[in-house]
Amino acid sequence: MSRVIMYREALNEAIAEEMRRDRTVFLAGEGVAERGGSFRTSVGLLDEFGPERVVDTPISEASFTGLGVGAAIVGCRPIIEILFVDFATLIMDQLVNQAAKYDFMSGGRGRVPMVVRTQGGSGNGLAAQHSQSLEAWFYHVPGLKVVMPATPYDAKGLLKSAIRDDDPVVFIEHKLLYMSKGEAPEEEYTVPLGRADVKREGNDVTLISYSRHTLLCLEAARKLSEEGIDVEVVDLRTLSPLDKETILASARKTGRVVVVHEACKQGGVGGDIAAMIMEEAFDYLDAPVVRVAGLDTPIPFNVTLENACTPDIKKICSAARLLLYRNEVM
Amino acid sequence: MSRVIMYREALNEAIAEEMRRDRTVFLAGEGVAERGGSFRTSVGLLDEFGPERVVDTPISEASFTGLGVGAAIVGCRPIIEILFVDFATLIMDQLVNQAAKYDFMSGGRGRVPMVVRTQGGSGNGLAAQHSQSLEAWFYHVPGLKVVMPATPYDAKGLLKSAIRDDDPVVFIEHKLLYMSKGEAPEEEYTVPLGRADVKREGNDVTLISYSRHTLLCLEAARKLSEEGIDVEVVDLRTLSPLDKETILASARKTGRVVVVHEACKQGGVGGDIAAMIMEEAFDYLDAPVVRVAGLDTPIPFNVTLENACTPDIKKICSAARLLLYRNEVM
Amino acid sequence: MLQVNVNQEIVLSPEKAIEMYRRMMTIRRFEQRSIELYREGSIRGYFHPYLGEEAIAVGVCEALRNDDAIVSTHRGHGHCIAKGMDLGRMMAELLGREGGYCRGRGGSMHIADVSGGVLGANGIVGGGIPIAIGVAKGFRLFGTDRIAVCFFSDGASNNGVFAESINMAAIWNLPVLFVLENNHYAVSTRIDETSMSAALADRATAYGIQAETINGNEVDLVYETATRGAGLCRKGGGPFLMECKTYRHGGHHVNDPGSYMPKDEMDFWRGKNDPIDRWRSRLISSGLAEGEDLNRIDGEVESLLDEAVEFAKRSPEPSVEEFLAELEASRCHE
Amino acid sequence: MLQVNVNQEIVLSPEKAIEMYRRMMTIRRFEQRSIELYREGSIRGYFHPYLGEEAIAVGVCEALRNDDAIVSTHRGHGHCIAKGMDLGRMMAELLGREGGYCRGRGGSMHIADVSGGVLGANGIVGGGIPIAIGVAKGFRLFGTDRIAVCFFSDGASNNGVFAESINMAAIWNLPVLFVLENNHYAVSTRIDETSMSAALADRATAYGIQAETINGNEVDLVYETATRGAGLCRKGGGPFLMECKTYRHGGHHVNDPGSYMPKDEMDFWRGKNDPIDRWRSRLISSGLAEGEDLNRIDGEVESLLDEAVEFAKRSPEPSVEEFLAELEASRCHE
Ligand SMILES: Cc1ncc(C[n+]2csc(CCOP(=O)(O)OP(=O)(O)O)c2C)c(N)n1
Ligand SMILES: Cc1ncc(C[n+]2csc(CCOP(=O)(O)OP(=O)(O)O)c2C)c(N)n1
Ligand SMILES: [Mg+2]
Ligand SMILES: [Mg+2]
Repeated sequence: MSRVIMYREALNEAIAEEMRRDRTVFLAGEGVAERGGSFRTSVGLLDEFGPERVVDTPISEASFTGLGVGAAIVGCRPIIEILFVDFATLIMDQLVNQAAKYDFMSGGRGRVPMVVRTQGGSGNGLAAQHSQSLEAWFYHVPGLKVVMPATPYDAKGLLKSAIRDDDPVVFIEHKLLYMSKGEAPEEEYTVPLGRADVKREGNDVTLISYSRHTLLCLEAARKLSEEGIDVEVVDLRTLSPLDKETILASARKTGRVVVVHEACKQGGVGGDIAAMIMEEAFDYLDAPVVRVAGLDTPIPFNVTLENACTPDIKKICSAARLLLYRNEVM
Repeated sequence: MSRVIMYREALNEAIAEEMRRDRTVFLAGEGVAERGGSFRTSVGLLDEFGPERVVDTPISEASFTGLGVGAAIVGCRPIIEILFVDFATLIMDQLVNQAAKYDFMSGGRGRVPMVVRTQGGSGNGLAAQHSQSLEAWFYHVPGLKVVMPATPYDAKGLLKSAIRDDDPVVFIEHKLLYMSKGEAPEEEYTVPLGRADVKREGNDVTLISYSRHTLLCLEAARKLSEEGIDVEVVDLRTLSPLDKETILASARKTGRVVVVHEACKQGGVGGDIAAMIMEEAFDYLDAPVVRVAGLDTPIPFNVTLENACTPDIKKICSAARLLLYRNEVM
Repeated sequence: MLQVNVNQEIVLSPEKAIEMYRRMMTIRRFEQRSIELYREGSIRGYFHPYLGEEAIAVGVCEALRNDDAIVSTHRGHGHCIAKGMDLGRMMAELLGREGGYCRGRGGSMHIADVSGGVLGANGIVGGGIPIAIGVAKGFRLFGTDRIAVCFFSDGASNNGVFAESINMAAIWNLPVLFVLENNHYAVSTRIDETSMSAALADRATAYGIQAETINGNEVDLVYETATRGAGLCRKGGGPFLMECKTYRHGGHHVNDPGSYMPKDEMDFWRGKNDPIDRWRSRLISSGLAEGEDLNRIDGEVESLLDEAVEFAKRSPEPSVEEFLAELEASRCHE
Repeated sequence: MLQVNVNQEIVLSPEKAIEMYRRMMTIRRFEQRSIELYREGSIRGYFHPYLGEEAIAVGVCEALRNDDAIVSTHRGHGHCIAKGMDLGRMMAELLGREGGYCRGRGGSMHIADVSGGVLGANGIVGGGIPIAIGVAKGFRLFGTDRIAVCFFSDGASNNGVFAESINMAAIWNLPVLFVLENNHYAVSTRIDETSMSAALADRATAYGIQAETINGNEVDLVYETATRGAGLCRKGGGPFLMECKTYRHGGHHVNDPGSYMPKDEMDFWRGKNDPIDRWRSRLISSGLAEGEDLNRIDGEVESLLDEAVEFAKRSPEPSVEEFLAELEASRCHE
């Protein structure tokens, strides 16, 4: 039985279900317990699971992430909530030097099955220190998995998989998606990590994205279809490990690819994906793989400026059109 | 008058000269004063400039970086030394949320003329937490400049420019280069930030690199020239701002580009550069731009495994040959 | 002559006493009027009111010299006003306008007046603490006797940078006046849930810093303590930490009803211990002012705020073209 | 019956007393022999000897249960041996061999025996402290009375994670025994240059943790204190911090001559206050052992080390092919 739920409800259900299923799962973060989470993703959990498993922390991000690492090493499955991905700046040692490398450094004899749940993106007037998209950092770190769901269905299924996964997973939600709605079955399900989802099939051009911009790509695809352009939309869902097969299959099919994300263009994952496609499918490309990405700037407070920083549907459509036009005149 | 000096001497001279020139310059870090720096880059400075300007810090990386930010805001030019780039994990808030964004957030009314000097790379058996190459993180942050010199000449000239620059600069040295030697004039000189250096001209294929791997590319070029392959080597020197003009000019000339770096391939700057070339010079490319980069793994302790992680001359040569071969059969 | 109630050597002139009232009232009304603008949709993003804590910013900043500098927090409007920032340009910043202190780029959480010695609010809890010690370091390096003031609240004292920074301030004897605004809450989390001891000042003492705890809602006491602390710092005897007990007059931000805050606690702090009411009565009872004088000041404050809102609303929106051009320019190498 | 010298309730059995001697000597000789291997080029990278600090690891670990866990530092070999790790597999790890605890991937700074409760050395100063509180959290969540031990040194106590972590351990009453090995130096920087107070334990007290400072070179005293501390933690009365004053018998790492360490200080700690000599005399004077018995033990230790070196040297180098294959496998989605 499917029903429509909000993204934040999907996350809440995923946590609650996994906590019921496995008593080693616990949640720690600022305001996750009594307040039910700043984005209401942990409402009700304190009542059901008690304060040992739903823990309000001091503002000590570095160390309560380390708390997660230690608990994971001895067999727990902690979910550590970092309120904004911008504050991940404070936990990089524990995440990158400790969690991500523990398995490797111990010769495969230790594991860190921890999830760091956090939230990013712009669009709410929260300015430069509360609006970043920093997934490229985690993507560059061997030993970390990186998940960025776009829909309630994926959010729930992926979070459940992330909690069950034996590696540290950085799970990044988007602040503008919490109230978005979508279908999700009542029944238990999971979505595997590491698999992209072709959210729309098409033959002319591929749009590759993740998180909120998947939804913009789908809208762009609808718009372009009115112009007779047949767009395929690949939602990566998991950035690392990257589902190269799905990406390459689509690139080979359409020969024209736009990679879309909100994060700054310079050093964003878009470049990496574009380069990978070029390396693996150069002869199939009818046009360069192009990136539609965030401007290389801190996010401004003012709404008009803020909106100018992030790719919108118009920019996505223009890029797709340009690739096709370019091909026509060549 | 030119003479031969070591990379670490070049750095030492740059700091000393700038400290003489400008009394707002100071150096702070672990063991920089009494010990003269773990890599002997600050030998003699304490004696000449005293403890207010050459400061041994506690192991409080986050906060002594913040000390640099605050001092810079009120007009100093602090040089903050982070012993290993691996410990930059501890300073990301001060570097990324504070230093990098201050100019922007204040509407251009505040500046942070700070240099964070640090050191990275593998090759000394220092294992997973002392061997990383994390420049891609800084490269992704608007507001930061990123410098990675390969030679004593560039090291000195770029560090002097970095100190004089009004933006925060992350200056990353390579642990295997400190004892390397090269020519540098006795006279005062600087090397401007943001300009790549064509360290060898050639027509068949371009190798783009930075830091230690520039030297490997030059060796590879010599080797390939014996096979009749005419290689151009572009040393980026500054990663951000990226000198796109020089890169693109070379790419358009040779039509074949290999980007080489030690950092992990996934999410490394190589992908970004490759994508940029594709976007801007697709029609000039006779082959895909390929990356020769570090394996996507934490660095192992064992020497054989460690060496297997980093691109060597052989891998660079093979990539170049492949691009040419590929073209011939096409 | 009104004298402050602790130290007989520090005298509070009548002018200063009245000025402190005016400043506190300005902060109070600035926040209340901005909240109205927030509710009507003219201000967006996070807005953390300084309501109820006015005596701290004012008492501290009145004890400073003009060329001293302060480092502020996400709850920073009060600090800005106390340090003398212009209300119109502040309001314009909250509205995201080009005429704002940060040209609309910063907003409430990043408002700054660098040349005026307000070195920035901060969106990162604790983020300003290390910056403050750097400011002090810079002031000393320049051979001045300027000091740095570091505002932060109880929640921030749980962050590692607090311990690291007070330790460095202590070992290097840096001229930093640490002002811990203990309002008992970090969002909805009470400080007694995240600290074993109610006396956060003890944390500073352990690192070798002189520290005192006072009622932060008594502006004269704040002023007196800050005067001593600042004097110490200025003479090379610092750093100094003052923990000021206080309370938010509402939730964490404008959209937080603060329903987790016990009613009796709130009543106490909004009632008997309200910093402005206290000071008003004190001024009157000590004969320094009549109720009418103070009412007149209230009126003047209101007019200034009318002007500020007017200025802000008239200030143009930043231009996207200019923004993009500046971005382009900043990416160019020199 | 030999009794420890502080608390009359904790009795140290003769067997344990002798065993502590053996362990300390094993650490001493392990380090010395590894340093030889380092000097001959068989060991590479950073090597931070535990020489001079043996009494701390041994005194603490003897007070633990087998199922307790420890979190170690960059100077970790002593902790590993005291917790019972196999010398051969340790040595093989230092040589980067496949038969090492971490299959040659980790080396000295990352040596670990997860199933044996040694949850890792650490290349990041302070990096293990938050991990330790997580281990304790996990133990409690599982409903066990196992405890976590957190080793770290003076330099680490200047890092923010120390303050954050002891605060969380305190407020959640986590079963963590913090063992501060105050060897007075962080590389070449003396702790009195980076801390106002010689008593680092006070920092813990300020956060509400019970703490004591002892001479860390008296193994019985360490044992007694750790026994009390561990007992407290185990009964839900923890956390507990013990600051053990000690000294490195040389530079920071093998290649550091330590010329900045004053000769008289070094002489004192290497001479009169050497933990092994002290304990040796104590055992003999109290009649628990004859010199000969101890010499025999020394001989046994030596043989074990011969075997360990032998084992390590015979252990194969890791295979690059396997390494690459594992890497490939780890990048695959499930
Ligand atoms: C490092 C960091 N963690 C979390 C937050 C989210 N946050 C914003 S304000 C706040 C509470 C701060 O409490 P406190 O320091 O007591 O300041 P107050 O709000 O009481 O003035 C939190 C948790 C943040 N901005 N930065
Ligand atoms: C975060 C961090 N900063 C700096 C270093 C470099 N470093 C390695 S050991 C050391 C000194 C550590 O001193 P202490 O904590 O007292 O430990 P000890 O060496 O005395 O055992 C330093 C600075 C590091 N490894 N990690
Ligand atoms: Mg507070
Ligand atoms: Mg030490």
